[in-house]
Amino acid sequence: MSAILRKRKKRYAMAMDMRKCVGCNACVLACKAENDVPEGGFRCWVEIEIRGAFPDLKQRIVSSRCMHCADAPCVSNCPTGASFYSEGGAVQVDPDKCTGCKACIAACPYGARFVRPEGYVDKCTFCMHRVAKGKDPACVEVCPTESLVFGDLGDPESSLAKLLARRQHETLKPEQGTEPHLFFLS
Amino acid sequence: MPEQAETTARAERFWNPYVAGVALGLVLLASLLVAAHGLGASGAANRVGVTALSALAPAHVASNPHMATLSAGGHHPLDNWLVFEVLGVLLGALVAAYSAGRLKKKIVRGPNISVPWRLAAALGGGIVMGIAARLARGCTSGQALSGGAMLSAGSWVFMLAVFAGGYAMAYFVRRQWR
Amino acid sequence: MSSIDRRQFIKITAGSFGAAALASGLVSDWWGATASAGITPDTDGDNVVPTFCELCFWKCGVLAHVKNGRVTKIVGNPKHPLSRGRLCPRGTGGTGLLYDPDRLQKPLVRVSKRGEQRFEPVSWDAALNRVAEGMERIRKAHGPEALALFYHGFGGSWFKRLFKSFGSPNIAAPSYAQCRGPREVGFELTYGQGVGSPEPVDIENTRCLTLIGSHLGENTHNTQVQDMARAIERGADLVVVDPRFSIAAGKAKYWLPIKPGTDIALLLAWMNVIISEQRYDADFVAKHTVGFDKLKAHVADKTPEWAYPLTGIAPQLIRESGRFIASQRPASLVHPGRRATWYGDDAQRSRAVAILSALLGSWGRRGGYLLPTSMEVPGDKYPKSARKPHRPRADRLPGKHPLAGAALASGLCDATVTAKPYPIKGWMVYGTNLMQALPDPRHTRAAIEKLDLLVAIDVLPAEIVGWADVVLPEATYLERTDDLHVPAYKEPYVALRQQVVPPMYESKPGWWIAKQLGERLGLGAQFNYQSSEDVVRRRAAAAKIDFAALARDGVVLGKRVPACRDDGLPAPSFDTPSKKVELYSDQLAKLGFHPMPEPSSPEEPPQGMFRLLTGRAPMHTFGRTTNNRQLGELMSENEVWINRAAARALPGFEDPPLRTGDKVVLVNQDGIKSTPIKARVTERIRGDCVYMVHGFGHSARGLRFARGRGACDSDLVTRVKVDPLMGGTGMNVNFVRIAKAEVRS
Amino acid sequence: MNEIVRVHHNPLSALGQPVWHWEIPVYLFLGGLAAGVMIVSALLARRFADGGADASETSQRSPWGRLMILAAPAALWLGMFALLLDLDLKRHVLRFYTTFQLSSPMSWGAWILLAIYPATLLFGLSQTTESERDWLAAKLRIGALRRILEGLHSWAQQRQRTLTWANIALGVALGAYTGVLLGALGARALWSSSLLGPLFLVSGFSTGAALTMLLPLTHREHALLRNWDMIAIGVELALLALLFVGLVSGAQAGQRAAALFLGGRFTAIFWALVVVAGLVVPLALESIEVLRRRRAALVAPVLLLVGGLALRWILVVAGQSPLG
Amino acid sequence: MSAIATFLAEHRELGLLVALLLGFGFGFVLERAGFGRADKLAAQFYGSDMRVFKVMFSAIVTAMLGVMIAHGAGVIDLRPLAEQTASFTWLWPMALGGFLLGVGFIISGYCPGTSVVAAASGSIDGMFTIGGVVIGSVLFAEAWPLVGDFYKSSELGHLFLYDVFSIPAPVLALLVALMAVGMFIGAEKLEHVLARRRREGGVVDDGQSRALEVDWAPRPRRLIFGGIGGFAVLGLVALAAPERPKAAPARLGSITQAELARRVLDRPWTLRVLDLRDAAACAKRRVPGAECVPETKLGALGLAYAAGKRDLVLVGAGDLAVLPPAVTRYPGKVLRLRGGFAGWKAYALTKPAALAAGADAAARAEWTFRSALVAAMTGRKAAPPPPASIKGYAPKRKKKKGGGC
Repeated sequence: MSAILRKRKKRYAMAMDMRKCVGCNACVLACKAENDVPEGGFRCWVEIEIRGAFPDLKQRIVSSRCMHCADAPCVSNCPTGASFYSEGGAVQVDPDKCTGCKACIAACPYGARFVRPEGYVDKCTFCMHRVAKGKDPACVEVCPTESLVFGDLGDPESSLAKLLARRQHETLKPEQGTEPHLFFLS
Repeated sequence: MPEQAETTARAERFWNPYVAGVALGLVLLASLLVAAHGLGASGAANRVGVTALSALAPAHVASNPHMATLSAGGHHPLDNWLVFEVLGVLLGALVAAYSAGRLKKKIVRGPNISVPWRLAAALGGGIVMGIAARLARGCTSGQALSGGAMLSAGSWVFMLAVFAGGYAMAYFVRRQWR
Repeated sequence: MSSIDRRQFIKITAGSFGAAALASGLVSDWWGATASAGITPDTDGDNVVPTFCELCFWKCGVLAHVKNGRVTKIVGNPKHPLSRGRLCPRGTGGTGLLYDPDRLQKPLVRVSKRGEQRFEPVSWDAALNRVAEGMERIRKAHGPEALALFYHGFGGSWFKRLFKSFGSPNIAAPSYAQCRGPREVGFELTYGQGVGSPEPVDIENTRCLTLIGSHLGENTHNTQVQDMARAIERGADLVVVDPRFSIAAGKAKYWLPIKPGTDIALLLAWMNVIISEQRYDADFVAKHTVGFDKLKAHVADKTPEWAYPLTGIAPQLIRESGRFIASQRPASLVHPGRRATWYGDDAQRSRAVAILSALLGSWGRRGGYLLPTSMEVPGDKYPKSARKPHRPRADRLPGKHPLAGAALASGLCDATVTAKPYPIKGWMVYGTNLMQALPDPRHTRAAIEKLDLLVAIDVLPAEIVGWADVVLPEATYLERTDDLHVPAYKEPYVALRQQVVPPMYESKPGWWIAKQLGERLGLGAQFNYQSSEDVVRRRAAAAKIDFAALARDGVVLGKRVPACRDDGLPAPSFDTPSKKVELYSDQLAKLGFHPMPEPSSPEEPPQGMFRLLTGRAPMHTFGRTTNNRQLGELMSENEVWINRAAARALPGFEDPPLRTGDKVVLVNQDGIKSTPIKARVTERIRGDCVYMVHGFGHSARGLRFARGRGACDSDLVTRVKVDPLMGGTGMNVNFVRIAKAEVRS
Repeated sequence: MNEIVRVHHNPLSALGQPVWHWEIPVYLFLGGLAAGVMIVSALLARRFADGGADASETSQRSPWGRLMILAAPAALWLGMFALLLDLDLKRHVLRFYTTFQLSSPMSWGAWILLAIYPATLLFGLSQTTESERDWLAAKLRIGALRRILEGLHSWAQQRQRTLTWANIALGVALGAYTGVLLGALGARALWSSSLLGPLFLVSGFSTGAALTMLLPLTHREHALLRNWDMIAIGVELALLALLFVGLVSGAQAGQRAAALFLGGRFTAIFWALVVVAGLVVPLALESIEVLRRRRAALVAPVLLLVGGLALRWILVVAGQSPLG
Repeated sequence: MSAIATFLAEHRELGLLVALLLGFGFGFVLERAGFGRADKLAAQFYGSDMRVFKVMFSAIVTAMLGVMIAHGAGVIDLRPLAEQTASFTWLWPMALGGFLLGVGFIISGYCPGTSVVAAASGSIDGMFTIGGVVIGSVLFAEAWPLVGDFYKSSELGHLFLYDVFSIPAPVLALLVALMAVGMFIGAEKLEHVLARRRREGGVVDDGQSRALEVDWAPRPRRLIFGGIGGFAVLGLVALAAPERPKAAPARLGSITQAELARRVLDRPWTLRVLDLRDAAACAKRRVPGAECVPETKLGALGLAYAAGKRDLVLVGAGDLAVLPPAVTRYPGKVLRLRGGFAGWKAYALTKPAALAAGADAAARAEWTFRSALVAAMTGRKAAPPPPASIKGYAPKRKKKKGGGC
């Protein structure tokens, strides 16, 4: 992993097990309830992709959210510094600095951001307010299939680090060079 | 000024009607063979009108069965063969007029009619033609020329009716032209 | 390009922005020097109340966060064995039900023709009096049996008490004849006991999970989904039999896209493979079953090749999947499914599942079927009413459906229409939208026309509420304390549903409504409680359960007892006539039915038509949740799935061809037309059937969100094939053709 | 055949949903126009300054040609107004100027925009005649203004050369920035090209020249502009070709983005409005003007302006639309 | 349609670009023909200048003859192209529409197409006419409730002059061309007479007639007339050319009993099976999913208008000797069942002969399939499976894969 990672003490990340997920959307609604996300906005979403032709089909289910990239184009394209890296490398938005110019939305290859009715841009915060209290993010907590695992990559003893060492995983759109920190286990 | 006169004379020089006709026929033939589509004009005007109206009153347009058919297939009313064709007509005529030295602001009118009356006649005639073209599913380009070349019975009826209408009305508006 | 927001525009052009910008940008933090703060919500409650969910009928434990008197969020109760702290989306969406702006707020009395949905609000007193008078009048004229109760949901217990005391045996839930009934009968016939809910299946420890007639994953019974994911994590494999590439099929080692209605042939072919290749559990078969030789002879010629023309599944796939299923026994679970009312041969089909499970020896084994027990909690004691029914239940005619183990809701509806065996003149409908729950709403309407009284007790103005004479608004599950839940589960427990917030509007809890009615009907003695809490406390005390702990945790766990032989459960006994697992059923033979399942061949769809299949989505429970705005945001309408090749060949859709998202209408074999529904053109389904999620296409005026979204499959189910054994209504026997949705003109 | 079931997504941020609407292409167009006007005006001024001070007919300037640069701040102001309309949190607009974000083209742009107003106004002032300054001061009825104008004028006149170069430099920066702004958004395959900067710069130059050509210029001014413009159109066509070659020969997403213009949704409108009507036909008309010595017609500049707006509009819409 | 037209129809966006280019040519020629000038156009109706008539008819004749030759050369099929490019005939709406259009033409001085040309060359009046046409069409749509019925009245479908007169199309085209030439000559005469009369009447020569004289240069006229004659003769030759035998399309084929049986079981929805035997026989026994459609009723199915995405399987009593004509217009694949229903009976409804000793695995599999099929189709019990050695079966275990980064 990147040099940035090694330098940081903490590096929050998430793993998502595509084998176990059934695409039920519990994560989506739990996130909305926990974070009081306004109607029409989603910090987290589910995509089901089917390939092939009847009856030879392949299915891939992804519960997705902000990838909290190490090299986040939303942060580098933000003209006011409203998008920033917070503790553990998580990407956050400061509503007080955001102008709603939407450059970050256009810059994000993952479609993780949206504009709240108040005018500022919103996105997944990795539930930092919960993490600060030692809890898992809401999506992780609710998931009936335990497909989501949150943790600190900087700590080699964390269950996340161990999981990633054990299981094959991929990131989305690696060609964008964003170093996403949401890993998909296959 | 003699130079001026020469320019005017040159500007009045058009192609021999038969040459122009054959050239026109070849363009039409190309259209029929290459695009399997006749040439037209009024359809584009209709679409422009509906687009303008739907910008003002979208619900009204959606509720009118005649207009709603224009956005069939999920395409914008202006995203259409005829519209692009007429855009081409505009550009082609522009280049032709400019290169022939005929591109200048003018109001073509007979000696006995004032400018406002000429413009009113142009607008009024246009309105009548707009209605007529919808009724006949096409105008002189789409119906008479393209349909005529395909020997469609309706197109020939239409063509004869156009000449009939023109000649019938000519007497009443003669002041405009002579 | 979108238009400019006019209001914004005016605001800006008014020139106010300059000042506002200065005020915000300059004053608060001119150079942006202060450290950035992200967005932090504040949804944790001041008060967290444990209870259990009612968005579906699985009854997961939840914790409701309450802040300033409002429920801010609902999360899973980590102590509850069914939720283990995790929830499906519906569980989280409970607040969407509580704060649904379309909730019934006041008692209503009908003011115009039935079904016109015109009501006027009245006082509780007036409404209750009116119901009690109506019931009395019917009792006097036709006897107490002329009143029927339809219920669904945990709060129905209070009304069952009311009807039993009133003297009517006609108490039915559509969850039997329209849902799980055939499964119960099939297993009862084979093992002497039904499956029940929650299903005692050890998905978590299974090595091979076979889903035939279940789309677990889309059907999100929380614990089962959790267990399935854990099984997958542990390396278990899935065999999925479904005409549709369901979510589970997407995870399966073998997907068998079966021709609808031919499951029995497949199950018999599997048995053929397992028996002829001697892959069955010979020990279990020898010790615990009867009729193995007959079964062996019965399936001898039912080879995978034989099944191929019937099921459309290649013999090699049947053989290989059958071998795989057997290879993992006894931890090889053939899931019994849940809803099983499809083709009218459903009890036999469930029996085939049961027999196959017996061959695998998975009964009472880890990774197979468990034999759980419940905690010992005595029922509530109340004086028995003097009124006893004089006539038997009206749901079936003598000699019909001899094996039905519970009242048939559809049967009561039939009896109301035909007045046979005796007239039914009054319905009380609690928490079930009969218009979507029973097949053929035209038939249900015909029954309603015969009624003198129809009382609906519900939370939302569903279709059936629109037909009622009196509507009693019930409090939601978050606003009431109900009876104790004491299920049989591998981890026995008692759970408490308790009030989280007081009832909103003028809604009242079911226990209160039942008590009020009981007192008005002279049954006050039977309602010997002040509130439901009295009942709960009484029962807890009788079972020596610490009520304070129950109220604090929402659940009290019992002692874990072995539920399978691997854990030390002694050899099972079977409550069948032979006291063994009946592979061959004398019982059935005597009643004139096939003693062993026989394949039935379903009717072919007529030219240009498709068989209509229905199922569930993870975010919804039938039509009960489709008006929930929160869940509606996840899924606001259903789609009809059509095979891509079949869609390309659809007559009437030559140009342009049908595409996903186009609106179509479905027209069934009887000419019934659905409301417009979006098409999903997909490779994920066979070309001879179409599929849609049940519960959409509401027409009730009061369901302002759900109304007109998607199409209602129940409208199209105008035919049923009734299971001759037990009266279940097989509903997948309807055919539809796809027509263009008319452009409004 | 892939089927993607995206149960729900942020309506604004799902790739394939437009984030930016009419405001942004209009802003980019007006920004490019301002840049073009700046460069064109500065180049013209330089041309005529070099031509010497003799009073021959060819060295005379039209007042419109001289003062055209003042259209740049006006266009920019309009463009920035459009940009402001696009902001969802308008009261935070000054946040652009409380920070400088090195990695954000938009932040660079915000500061460039700020520098353009004094540069263009001073340059414009330096081009005025005394009578024009008198007229302005009289019109505004501020006595002190006359002196300030004179002071600024002589200050600017002394630094004419510097100002000329400053306007050219700022014009190039602005014109390129309008393209780089999109080019930095690597998530959108169509935009993520380094050619967008030069393309928008050249197109901006062309539209700036076209706008100026609409005015009554002297014959020589017009001829100069027309000749420059023809070169610019040629370069623009070449850049467009390069852009597509780059996309087609690049990553898969780029190929799919290029396909939008090579048979896909935007093919007809792009080639018709931008290439044919907006570039080729004006080039043809300008060529006819040169070859046949026709009198200048206003049509070519109008078409160029339409084409310039269409270029930005279509690129902004297409860049945000779903691929393939 | 020609190959290129088919290609453009499939690539809509490219087709639009071609429209732009064709329009460019159209506009260019119209302008050069003088159709951007209201006075030139209106002159047609005062007899002083027959330019409109001459241009229009030479264009029509050129295109018409060109289409006939293309048809003769096999580039296109005349009727499908005609049906695609020309509208239906609605007699009275078209007659009235034409009349009104003529009225509007003489009032405004333009027709809708030429008004665009006029506007492009700077005529303000032309722009006003465009505006009028736009307004007029919207007015028509607004008046839809009033005019809708008339609009849809007297619909005669696709009607072409060669149908009306029952003359082969090329012959009619030749007649039209001859008539046009005759009318051209007449027009020339008329113009000459009128021009002379005007001069004699002392009308000031306004330059217009001078322009006319330029037009009257005889050389191009003769060339054109000669050209038209030549084209007409070519058209006749095309007519005389023998109809080229059309190769049987690849979409006509046949299917074996075994293939059909498997497809009926695996994916019946990709097939449409038509049983052409008489209704009674078909009703008794047929291939599963087959429709009983006696040959005489095939026309009623409208096969020519189907999407053609399903393969059409035809079942006769035996082998079908000739394909019914209604079927050949089906746009998709048409497969004849080899051996017809008699073959199906032998294959799927009759128990297969006992398996020969030492038959190989393929033969055994085929035998098993057939006996199962027969059992399924006839309701008979399936024959016991042939003895086969049971190989040990072990489930495939997934290989463990190493971790990633």
